[in-house]
Amino acid sequence: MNQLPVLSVVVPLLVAAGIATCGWVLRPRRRLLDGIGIATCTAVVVMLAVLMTNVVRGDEVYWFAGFRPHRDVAIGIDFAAGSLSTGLACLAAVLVLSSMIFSWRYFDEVSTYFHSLMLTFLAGMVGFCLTGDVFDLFVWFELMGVSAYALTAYRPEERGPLQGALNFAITNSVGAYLMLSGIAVVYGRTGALNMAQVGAALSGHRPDGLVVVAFVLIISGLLIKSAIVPFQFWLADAHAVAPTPVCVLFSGVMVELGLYGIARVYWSMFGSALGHRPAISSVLEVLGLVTAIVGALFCFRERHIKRLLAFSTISHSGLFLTGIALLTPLGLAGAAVYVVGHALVKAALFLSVGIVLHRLGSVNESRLHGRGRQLRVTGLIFTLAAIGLADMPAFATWLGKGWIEDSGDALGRPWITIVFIVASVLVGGAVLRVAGGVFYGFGDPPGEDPAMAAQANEETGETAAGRGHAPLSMLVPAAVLALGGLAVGLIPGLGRAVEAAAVRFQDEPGYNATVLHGLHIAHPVAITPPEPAVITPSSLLTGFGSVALSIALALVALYWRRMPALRRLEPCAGLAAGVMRGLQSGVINDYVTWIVFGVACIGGALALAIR
Amino acid sequence: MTPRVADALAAGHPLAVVTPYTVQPALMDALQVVLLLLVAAGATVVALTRVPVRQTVALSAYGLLLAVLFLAFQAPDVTLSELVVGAVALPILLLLALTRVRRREK
Amino acid sequence: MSYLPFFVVAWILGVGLYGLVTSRHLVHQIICLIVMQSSTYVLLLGVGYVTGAVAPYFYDIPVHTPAVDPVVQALALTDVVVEAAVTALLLAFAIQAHKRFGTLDPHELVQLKG
Amino acid sequence: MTPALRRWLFLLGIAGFLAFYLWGLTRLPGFGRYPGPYGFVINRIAVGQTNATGVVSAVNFEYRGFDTVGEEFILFVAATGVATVLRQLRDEQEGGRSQAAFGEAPSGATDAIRLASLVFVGPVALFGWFLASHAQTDPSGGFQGGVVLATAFVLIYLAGQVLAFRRISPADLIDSVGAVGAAGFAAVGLTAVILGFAYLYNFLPLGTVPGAVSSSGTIALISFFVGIEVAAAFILIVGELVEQTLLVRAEGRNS
Repeated sequence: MNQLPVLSVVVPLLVAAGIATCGWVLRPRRRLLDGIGIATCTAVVVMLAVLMTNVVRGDEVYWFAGFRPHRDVAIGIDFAAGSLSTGLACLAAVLVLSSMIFSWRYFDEVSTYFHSLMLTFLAGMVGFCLTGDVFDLFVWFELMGVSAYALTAYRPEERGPLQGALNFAITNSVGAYLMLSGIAVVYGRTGALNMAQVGAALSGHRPDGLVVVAFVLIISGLLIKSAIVPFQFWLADAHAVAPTPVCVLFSGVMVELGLYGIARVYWSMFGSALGHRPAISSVLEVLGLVTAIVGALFCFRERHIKRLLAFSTISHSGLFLTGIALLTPLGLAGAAVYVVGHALVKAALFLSVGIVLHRLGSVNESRLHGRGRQLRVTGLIFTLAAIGLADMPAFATWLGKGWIEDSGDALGRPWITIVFIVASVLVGGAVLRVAGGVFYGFGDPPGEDPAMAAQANEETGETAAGRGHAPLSMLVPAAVLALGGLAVGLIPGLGRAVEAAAVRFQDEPGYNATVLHGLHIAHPVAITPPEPAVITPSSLLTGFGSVALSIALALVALYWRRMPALRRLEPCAGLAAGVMRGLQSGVINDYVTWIVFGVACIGGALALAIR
Repeated sequence: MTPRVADALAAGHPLAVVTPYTVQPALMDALQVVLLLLVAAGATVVALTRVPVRQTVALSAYGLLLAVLFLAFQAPDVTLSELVVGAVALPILLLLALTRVRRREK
Repeated sequence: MSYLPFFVVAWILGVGLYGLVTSRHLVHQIICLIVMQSSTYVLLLGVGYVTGAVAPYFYDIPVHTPAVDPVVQALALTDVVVEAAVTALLLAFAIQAHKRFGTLDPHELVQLKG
Repeated sequence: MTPALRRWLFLLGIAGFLAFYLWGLTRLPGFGRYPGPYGFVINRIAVGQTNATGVVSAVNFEYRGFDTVGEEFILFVAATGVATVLRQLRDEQEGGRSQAAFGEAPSGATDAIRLASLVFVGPVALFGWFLASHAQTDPSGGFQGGVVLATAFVLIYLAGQVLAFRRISPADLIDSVGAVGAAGFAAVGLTAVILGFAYLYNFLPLGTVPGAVSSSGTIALISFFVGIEVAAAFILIVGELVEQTLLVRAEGRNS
């Protein structure tokens, strides 16, 4: 029996509890504590990497306490590790590991709480990826959530973290309860919690209200976690205030796990039961594209660098959802590679910002203008990662984005390419503007919005500012992650491997047979045949073109005060900014109102389409 | 599915098994309806009470109602949990938090 | 009767959300969240109920006696624990927020905006 | 958003949402017509497989035991989070504990309440212990038992013995005990792995008589650990909140 799936969840949990047990021993021995944390994360990365090699040829199913299905009825909980799910879990472990290394010299004071919470967070994420049981999914979703709320408020001596944590906790709890309601509804029909068994029980009947409602409720909880418009508000509040090493995890993988959850429940429980693929595809695609544009616009006008990166995560979350929404193997494969590439470069960006905060004591773009010149290495890393985030060819981000666009073109949806270019130009322009302004002092400092400055100025407390130099334990993880984003894109044969994994993921009958009957599926079949994952001249062209446009936009943003034609547009920009401020109000009541309204709209749209 | 239950349900007649816990079906129905309506009313009262201390007391009563409802749903385990958590532990936590908050306001 | 429990479930959820949205006090909002979650207990136990069946305890009754679904009860138990945990954490946040902002009105707890 | 706009948007949304939700709910089989199979299969096999007559506990600690591992850690994380958020506040404010507030009852507690509280401490603690150790037979288990056990400690506080409360439950010790409880459960599962079985496999002898306290193997053991963890987590959370209220009182006196 392969014990790796369960060990990769239980080991971090046990170590977390162990650290708390020996709190009074470990608290004065900071290096030992850090060492234990790093060693545990390394062990989890290794276990998951080994598991990856085991599951390439077929999903690995693990039944807890040895309760195998009894005449097609699952009586226990299973872990079903496939290539995509294990890969995502492994990515989460890598990011936790790099955050742990980064925080080696980062916090001035930590008690054992930080390490305990990081490890339970990791266990929650890995459990969420691997589980094959829908209620178990909810449990790990909650463990992940509760750890994340506590980590957001890790510096409770400031005001921002509390508001961020409260908004985060309340919106995500509402989402979790909607998800649980959906699980209960589907259980009332099928009497099953195992995803494969639910899928088998639901398929073959006409989709009715119950199936649609259960689907919408479950994905609503996950859409809130993945910050899709109109559920995105909490994300910027939480990211802006969480400690930087934690932001890496929020942006890099937690948000994407929500999207993974949607894909998982769709391709195991609801896919064949719901039918109506074009309608579902369109609804999710609209959500994704709107999110991409809204996130990019908010990103471009932001001056608080951590919040700027948070808004870019919202935009990217929309792009990933679009990839999944195409319901093709190539779209899913593109989204998977895009997630990996994005996680690596976004983590590098956040860690670089952490170094800036550590050295210069601010994250306000206006105040930092030109002051980053002394941080040469950090500036280099930030710029490299920023180019990666702008989807420069050869980066994994560009590969993934290109495949999603190719798949959209093949389906006759050319507008996807256009929206993708607009979103990545805006996001890339914003990040490159920061790189140029802060680290090289190009152009004029951006105008200082008083409210934004107040927020950004409060952000000082993570470390005592004005350190002489950044230690290697901070620079190395950032550099390795940024280069990793490039390296993943250069792996030969990546396209074929990931697309094969995507086909296996989308093979619903195959998954069911593997879980319920223990069959080995040698040749999985997806409903839509896979298209070739190749690099076309046109994708190279759009890649280089959008990077060039990003650079141009960044330069315009830096030098616009010297261009009279653009100065005349200032009032319009001010008006737009006012509307956006009104939407992102920071008031929890508004956020919950948007959740209710959004769920009603998504539900209504699917109800009209499927009936 | 247990064949006996399936058959009995398919045949549409109540399961006539007499146990120490058996309650007359009609009585059970009436009890459940009354409790459900009380729970719905209780939830409304809790959500609409705007003074937090009073709301906490209402929450405790609501927890008690839910516990009784779960007993009528044949879930003694959940009843016990809801009693200790919903009717006792959570109100205590809430009252402690409110004490903390109110004292500051003075 | 057949669908009354489910109407009650929807009502509790709606009332909880209404309280959450119209509230001007954080502790009030936390309590509304508790109310909202209580709808999931009623739903879980409602879908697992079997008319005329006994509770799933076979200490002094034969094993084949028809009993209600034990699984939803286990799920509801987990749910209760989650509720207690989340509420405790939220209350801690609220106390801290009160200390930092001097108020518990969500409209004034605004540090992050735009 | 203005309150009026928010209200209208919400009412529109909630009307649509409830209509949608009820559309699904009314397609359920109907109250009292649970279709199975999961629960019925469990009901039929649980007693024979585990020797536990309380099937809910069997599901919680055995069939779906891994859910409960996650659940215990959610509670563990919540207690850790509460400590993270509130302890810093305490450290920065006191710089030494406010001695003046010791030995006082919470405001409004009469002598009658104090006395009644003290009288109840013993029975409540005993009851909690009973619940935690009878998971396999009665509608009870580690969770309920743990909370009741914690309530006994809260009664000590109500009785006005803050000092005693603090002495019996020093924060560091409670931290450790709670973590041991959470780890214990996970470790019982891991022991099965080390013995070569699947995680959480019930490797202990099940006993011969269904329903006896010593029956059902690991279920009783796990329930015991859960009880410890839950009791410690609640005592920790209540303790932190109590410290907060004391602090404020001390502040009020100093100013």
